[in-house]
Amino acid sequence: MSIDWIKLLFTLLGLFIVLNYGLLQYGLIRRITARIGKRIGMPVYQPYIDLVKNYAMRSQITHGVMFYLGPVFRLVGGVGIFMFMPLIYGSYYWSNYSFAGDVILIMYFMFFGMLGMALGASEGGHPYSFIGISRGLSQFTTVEVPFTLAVIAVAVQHHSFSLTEIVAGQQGGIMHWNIMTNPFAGIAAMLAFLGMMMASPFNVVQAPQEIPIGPPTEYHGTYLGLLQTNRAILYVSESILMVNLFFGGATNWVELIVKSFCVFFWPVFVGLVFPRFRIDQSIPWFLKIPLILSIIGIFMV
Amino acid sequence: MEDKKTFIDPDLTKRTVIGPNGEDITVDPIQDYFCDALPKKHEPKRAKIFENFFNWARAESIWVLGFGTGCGSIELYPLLTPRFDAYRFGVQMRPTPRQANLMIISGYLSVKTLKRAIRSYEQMQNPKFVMALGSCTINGGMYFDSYNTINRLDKYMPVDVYVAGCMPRPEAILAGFEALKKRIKAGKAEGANLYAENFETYKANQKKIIRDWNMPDYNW
Amino acid sequence: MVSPVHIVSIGLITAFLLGLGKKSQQQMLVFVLMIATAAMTMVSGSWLIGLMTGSLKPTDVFTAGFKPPFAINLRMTMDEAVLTTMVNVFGFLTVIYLFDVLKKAGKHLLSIIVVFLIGLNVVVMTRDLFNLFVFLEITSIATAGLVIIIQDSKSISAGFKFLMASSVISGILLIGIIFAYSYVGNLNIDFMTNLSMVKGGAVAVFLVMTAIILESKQFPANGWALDMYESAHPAIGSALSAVSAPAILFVVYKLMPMVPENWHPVIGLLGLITFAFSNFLATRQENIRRMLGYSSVAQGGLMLTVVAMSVYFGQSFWFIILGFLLTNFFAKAGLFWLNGIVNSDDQNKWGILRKRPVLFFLFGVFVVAMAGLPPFPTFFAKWEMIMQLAQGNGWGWIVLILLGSIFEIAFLFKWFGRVFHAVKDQPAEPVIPWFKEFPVMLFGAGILATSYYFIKYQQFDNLFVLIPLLIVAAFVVIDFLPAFIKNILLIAALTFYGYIIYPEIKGNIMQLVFMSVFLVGGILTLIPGFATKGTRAGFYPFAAMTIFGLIMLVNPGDNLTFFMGWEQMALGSYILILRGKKAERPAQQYMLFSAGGAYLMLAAFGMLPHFAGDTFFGNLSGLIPGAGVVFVLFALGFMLKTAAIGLHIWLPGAYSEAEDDATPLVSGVLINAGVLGLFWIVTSFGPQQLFGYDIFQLMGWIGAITAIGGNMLAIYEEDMKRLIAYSSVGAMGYIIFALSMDSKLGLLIALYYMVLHFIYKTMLFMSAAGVIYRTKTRNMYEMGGLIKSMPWSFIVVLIGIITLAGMPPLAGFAGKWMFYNAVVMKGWYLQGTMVFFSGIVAFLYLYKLIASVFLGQLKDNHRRVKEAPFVYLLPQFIFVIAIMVLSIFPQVLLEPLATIIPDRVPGEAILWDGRLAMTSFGYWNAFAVMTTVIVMFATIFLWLTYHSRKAQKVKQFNIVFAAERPFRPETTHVSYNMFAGYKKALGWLMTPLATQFWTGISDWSTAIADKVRSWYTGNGQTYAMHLLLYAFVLYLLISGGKIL
Amino acid sequence: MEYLTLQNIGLVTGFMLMLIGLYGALTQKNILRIIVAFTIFDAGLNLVIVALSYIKGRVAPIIDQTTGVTNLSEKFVDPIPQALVLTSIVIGVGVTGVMLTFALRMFKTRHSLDINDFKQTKW
Amino acid sequence: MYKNMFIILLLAGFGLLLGSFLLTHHEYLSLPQLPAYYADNTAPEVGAANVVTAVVVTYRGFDTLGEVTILFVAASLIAMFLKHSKAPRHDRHPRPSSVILSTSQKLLFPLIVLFGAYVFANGHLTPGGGFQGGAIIATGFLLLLMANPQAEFKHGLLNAIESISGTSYVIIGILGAILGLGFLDNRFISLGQLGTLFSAGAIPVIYSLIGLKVGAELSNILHHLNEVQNEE
Repeated sequence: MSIDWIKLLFTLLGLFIVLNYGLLQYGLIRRITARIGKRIGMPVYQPYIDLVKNYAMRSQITHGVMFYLGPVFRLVGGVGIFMFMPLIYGSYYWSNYSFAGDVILIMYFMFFGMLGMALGASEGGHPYSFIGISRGLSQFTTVEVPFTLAVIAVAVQHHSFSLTEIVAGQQGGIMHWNIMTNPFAGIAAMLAFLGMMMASPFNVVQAPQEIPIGPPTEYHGTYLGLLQTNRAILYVSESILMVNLFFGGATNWVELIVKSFCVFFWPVFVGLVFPRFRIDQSIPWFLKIPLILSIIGIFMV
Repeated sequence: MEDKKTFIDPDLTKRTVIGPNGEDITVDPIQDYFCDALPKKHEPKRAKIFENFFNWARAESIWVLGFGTGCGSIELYPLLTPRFDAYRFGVQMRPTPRQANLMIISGYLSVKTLKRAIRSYEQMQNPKFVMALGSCTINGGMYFDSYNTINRLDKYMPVDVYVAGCMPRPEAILAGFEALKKRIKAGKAEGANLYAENFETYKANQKKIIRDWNMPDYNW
Repeated sequence: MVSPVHIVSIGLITAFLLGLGKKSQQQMLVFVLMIATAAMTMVSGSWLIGLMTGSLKPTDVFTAGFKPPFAINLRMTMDEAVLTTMVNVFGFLTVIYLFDVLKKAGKHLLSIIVVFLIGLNVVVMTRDLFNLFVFLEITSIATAGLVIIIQDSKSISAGFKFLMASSVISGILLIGIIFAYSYVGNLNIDFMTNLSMVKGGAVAVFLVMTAIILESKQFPANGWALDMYESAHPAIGSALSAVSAPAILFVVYKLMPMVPENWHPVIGLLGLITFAFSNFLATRQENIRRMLGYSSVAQGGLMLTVVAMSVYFGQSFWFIILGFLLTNFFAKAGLFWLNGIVNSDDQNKWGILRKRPVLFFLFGVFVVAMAGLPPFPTFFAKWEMIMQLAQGNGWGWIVLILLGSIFEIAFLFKWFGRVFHAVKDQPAEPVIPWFKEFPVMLFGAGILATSYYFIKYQQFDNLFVLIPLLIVAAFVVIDFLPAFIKNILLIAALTFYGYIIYPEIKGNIMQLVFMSVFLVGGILTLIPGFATKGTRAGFYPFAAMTIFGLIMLVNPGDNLTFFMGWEQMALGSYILILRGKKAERPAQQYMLFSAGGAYLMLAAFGMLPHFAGDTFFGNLSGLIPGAGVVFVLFALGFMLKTAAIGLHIWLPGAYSEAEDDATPLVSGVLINAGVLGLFWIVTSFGPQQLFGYDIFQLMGWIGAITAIGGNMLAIYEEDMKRLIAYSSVGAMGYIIFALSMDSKLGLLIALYYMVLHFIYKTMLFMSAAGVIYRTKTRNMYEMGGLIKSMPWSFIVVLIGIITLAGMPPLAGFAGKWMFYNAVVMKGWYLQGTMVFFSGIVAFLYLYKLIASVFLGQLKDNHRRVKEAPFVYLLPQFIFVIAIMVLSIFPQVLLEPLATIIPDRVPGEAILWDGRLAMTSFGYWNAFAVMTTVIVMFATIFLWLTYHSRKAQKVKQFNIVFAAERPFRPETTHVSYNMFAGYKKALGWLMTPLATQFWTGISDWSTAIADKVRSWYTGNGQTYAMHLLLYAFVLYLLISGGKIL
Repeated sequence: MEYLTLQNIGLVTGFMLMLIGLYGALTQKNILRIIVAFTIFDAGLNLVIVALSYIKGRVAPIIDQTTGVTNLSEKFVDPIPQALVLTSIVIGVGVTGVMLTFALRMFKTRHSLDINDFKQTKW
Repeated sequence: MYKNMFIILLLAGFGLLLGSFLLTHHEYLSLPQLPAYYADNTAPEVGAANVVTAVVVTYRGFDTLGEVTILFVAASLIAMFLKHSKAPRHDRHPRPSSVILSTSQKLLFPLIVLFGAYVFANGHLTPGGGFQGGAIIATGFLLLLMANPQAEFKHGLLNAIESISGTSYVIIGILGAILGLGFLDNRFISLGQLGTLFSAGAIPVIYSLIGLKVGAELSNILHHLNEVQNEE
């Protein structure tokens, strides 16, 4: 297998775009959040500054090898999701490395980063890391169920696990989008998406004051920089995944960005409106409404 | 002093435990649990342009450790409200010292709190800045003769900015931020390095007033 | 040739002459008795040998020189020769065994013993009904005399009860004989065969038969016998059980020709009821002698059944009855004698035997032989019996036999386990006189020799059965060698075995795959054994037995080989588990469940010919009415081994309490036996229905629930090994689910997961073993931060859990990917989601496993812990390499595995396009994923390394702790009850229904046993009444309710 | 009246004795009485055996002047039950003796002859 | 009470079972084959005038051997059982037996023994035999014991008689097997004249031995029981 260097370049370019987009999007979201709170808020480019500052920290500490590797795992997870996902429908070069696997690969690659992060944070030995991780994992188990069911529903509908195929099946107008053709699965997936984003009301994992931001309590400097980079990429990637699955994909960058921004705004919006759930409240919640919706969705197909 | 008794922390005394194979294992908590390295001075980047850029980034992204020491901490909360909105200036609150750059000593510092403040300060990473609020941190203020509060903060840690007042209003704190930013951008805010360079002095000062010094010399 | 009648004359002369002896000559008298019994043995033995070699012909001895029916005649054929030899050999050994007792007792006791033997000899040989009665009476009175060797109040009252009972029985017998005489006009059994045809003659037959059946101590009219067993000297108990009972049963056999054909099943059923109930009651018994009594009675019942159905069994009759008879003879006698040696009825006192390895080994042999496990004769006899019964659709019978057998196993292994662990507080070196040890050893040798002949008789494929068994035997013999030599030898033996077996199975990929799993697994799991010091007595024979049992499963020539392998593996692994320090109860549970599963399979094997042709792996296709039941029985049997939910409660205990380095073998390797079985039945049966319901549906749900249940239970475990064990339950649920999809992809998943689970679970267990070896604890909350001292183990666990979780890029993802495709193709969304959910839930316990142990705070007492020994790490890294290879090139494994799946199975297979795997749904390129991930990882890692090159290494307490500092590692490490929130939310799923269910069953059976056994009031009068009642009820049964 | 033969009378008496004996053995609490009951049972049994040998109008099977030596099979009653009853009686004696001995020893151990007092072994 | 009722019912059922025999059984009109054979062939084959004796000692001699063994084992058991009770002997002085008893005992004892001997020696001729004779001898000993409960026997003699007679019995049986046609065959000694004392081959010998043995055994039993009583 010869390496397609041009494709690699395009992929890296896409990664760069997504990174910037992710940072800006985060800034914008923060800004919008501030405006909702009648504040002016930070500049849109603030995430860049934070990133630079974190990479520019002079001293660092390390708790051990796994602590060191945690952010690496995390970022590989984030970048991996991006790499294995087709971005623009119909474009060979913007389909990234999606030839390596289908949506199942993407779903499971999410765990990669999570696990690495969990292990890295644990090596720090901070009890709050443990607590945060145990909460995060607990919640995650139930978030994934409706999401997976929704994915399966979509896959069954299009008779494929391939994202390209799924997007292809949604072409031809808004009424062909899966959110319209299979609204139950779509809604279930969108609800699960809330949990995946770990935004309020499902952000008890990081509960900033109770267990100072949970898992990454000990992370700082470059580590934190990596995590921030990852966040930018991962959130956008997940949004793109949702776009591909339920919102007809995108045929060009503008469409992609608009759609993914809209999708990403959904958890932000919910997070601004609802207060935080405890872990033992969120788990049954996910196993009730989204699960039922997704089961209906799967049998609708 | 006649009543200078050494405080013995039961958690930090040497102890012997029995290992899995029945062998005796002596544990010296200070040695075994804590890193005993001393802080090092971190030189700025040689290339001025990088250093300036980084200093700009540091100045524009000030992450404040959410640690209220005295009555001044009540003045910190308004900073986050729509009225003062410190976010505009790139100021954010962080719950963990690892990620924070700026420590705000918000008012009087009792000896007990000083110990915690030192620990938190040492756990912050270089570069790190200290902003001290109110007269209490400058000269003791109304607690100048208290048996239990310190009078001058910069005997114990390098302070970048003092914000005077009792207490300073949020506007004053915002002004303090601006002053700090200027210092940082000018490359003058090298408190961390200062602390490392004069570590013995600081430590001696700290230990003089904190009698139950039950921690390593430097808290990594 | 010496006439058989001289057995009697020699004995009688001795008995009478003993009366002349003086007190001072007692020791000489004992020797006289010894010589006399030896002479009797020689007479009967020479007949046995003569008849066997054919140099002698079966003979009738005419007393007084008249032909029957005019005079009493004795017969000597093969049957009588066997039985009289048994009686006389036993008599001889009893005299030796009782040497010290007899030396002190008077000459009268000597006379009684010899008269007892004569009585039994004549009972066996005589062909005259009344003569039979006379000698039965002799035996009875002699028995009463023997019971009171120990003249305590217990034995005296037991003797009196026995006399009362035997008076009633002999009354019934005599009436019957007289009636018989009055109907046919003679007393010779051979001339009476038409008795039941004569009008009214049936009553006579009935009375005679009833008396004999009562004499053979059938439940529930056998309280007197039990009391006797309990109170008599063990040597006498053994005589009652080992020779008296067979003699009586032989009488039944002699009388069977008189009995109308339609009574046979009734009598047979009586025996079976005895078998089932006596064993049932024995489970409740604490007193060893009484327990042995129950067991003897039960064996008697079983033999009665066989004898009663001798016509039915036809040619197999001899095989079956000999199997039971000889085992009961050797083993029961041996156990009673051991009881005498231990000299206590308290199980805990039996720990003395642990000080004498040979005796303890024999004890184990006896117990196992009694329990009907291979390679002992009972096993084969039981198999044959079930097969024969199944041929005639005797399902009710089979149920009774299997129930009885499971109860038998319950109490025998409870006892064995107790003794195994009752080492403490025993005198250092028990004094056991040679004359007590000698008979036991002789009988031990006897049962082993018998087993050898039984196995030879079966004509197995030697490569698969005999050679392994000989290897096992060799390891028994060399058990005194140091552990590492034995380890080398066993590894060498396994390797060599693999070498010679390879050409045999080369062509069959399925066999190759399973064989390599079992052999390679066996070898690799043995490697950590090098770290053990000392001789490690008793480990290697059973490790070998387990591994070879597994190997027998792979290439069975016939059903019996498979079943034998299955039982052998169960036995071997039972011992391996039992060796754990606190493993007594878990091992008992394991044995019970194993046996339960095995018996279900046994029943299924019996049914097999009715539906599916003779062999197990026949390829059926299409729906066969009724085959569903067979399938379900098999599936249950195998699912017991794979611990499907509800049947899983044995697993955590067994796996966690086994010796740490034996656990990988017992779990990672052994559990695949169940998968093998399930795979076989799924492929060979195909979809079948039970009551019109698709079994695969059902199995799928079971699999899904198992997967979720196992993983859920694992989350809350604090014990490292239990956690991994529960994880096995989950993984097995996954496999069951995959199998039940019955599609090409599904079966492929199952096989792939089987291999993968074997790799990572063995690896994890070994790693755990290494950690436990160093830290000496299994509780995860007592560990923490071990990554610093055990980095290699950490890497292994990390790779293990990534594989387990199915995360790309490692090999586990292949399973997940195929799983989604298969589920979607099959359309089992709900079940699929449950399995998927379980997979996610796995993250929780995996995280707990790795984080609690290796990450977090290092505990004080583990500060000096070293890395696990090299011999632990070596196999682990071999597995790691295997996982890595599979991760990059999954087709190496997947393509051959796919060829195993028969074409019958519906569904599409994976298409391979170079390194790209495709189905109609999705695609996946492991190589590309792996490369991409490695490149990404390397890039980012270098980037980080560049940035953090100056990072200061800090220690465990250098954490931000809300401006405080941690106090103790113990209070800083979050591990105990880590998923409390999850418990709060989903804890209700964890209601231990299965445990409650099985505990309920156990409680109920205990309660019922208590109620039932209160039938034995201890009052001789009541016992006598039982006899009459039994006779009367039996009469009602046989006459169909008509009293007249 | 046809059933009222000597043999039947013997048989019925024997049966009755047996039943009485059994009743005694099953209901009496005193061990000695139980033993006595068993001897009654034995007696009944023996009576049955002897009764069976009876053939109306024949003589005891002893050859003497009155019987002559020929055609004996038409003159004698059945000799076999008589032989059997001898054995049976002797056995009865033996068993009774043994039981009595047991009773003696049992009395010594507990100073009681109540059968209910000898339930050390049960269940 | 209910228990008794139950037992009565049970026994009633059992009685009915036995009663069924009455219904199906008919009195013989002629002897069946086997007893007829005995009746006809005893005289020529065995040479005993008493057919029952012939059946007991020869045709069913093996049973008789068993009988002897039963008595033997019972006696052994009693001996073993009672000898073991080593309770301290109370020095009890029971009331001396009456004059009539002690006097008549002295008179009758030899006569009884003699009568017993007569009975067993003529077992092949008259209604009698070893067991009967032995029992009669034992009554003599019973009388002895009743008259003098404190009497000390010499066990040795009784034991010797018992052992030797028993052994001889078996040896005669073996001789029958060696010299005659089978074990316990009486015909290795000439049958003699029917109806005389020395007829019927070995039967009188055997019966005498049995008589001696039974007498000795029963006496032994009585004596053992008596000893125990003395201990009380």
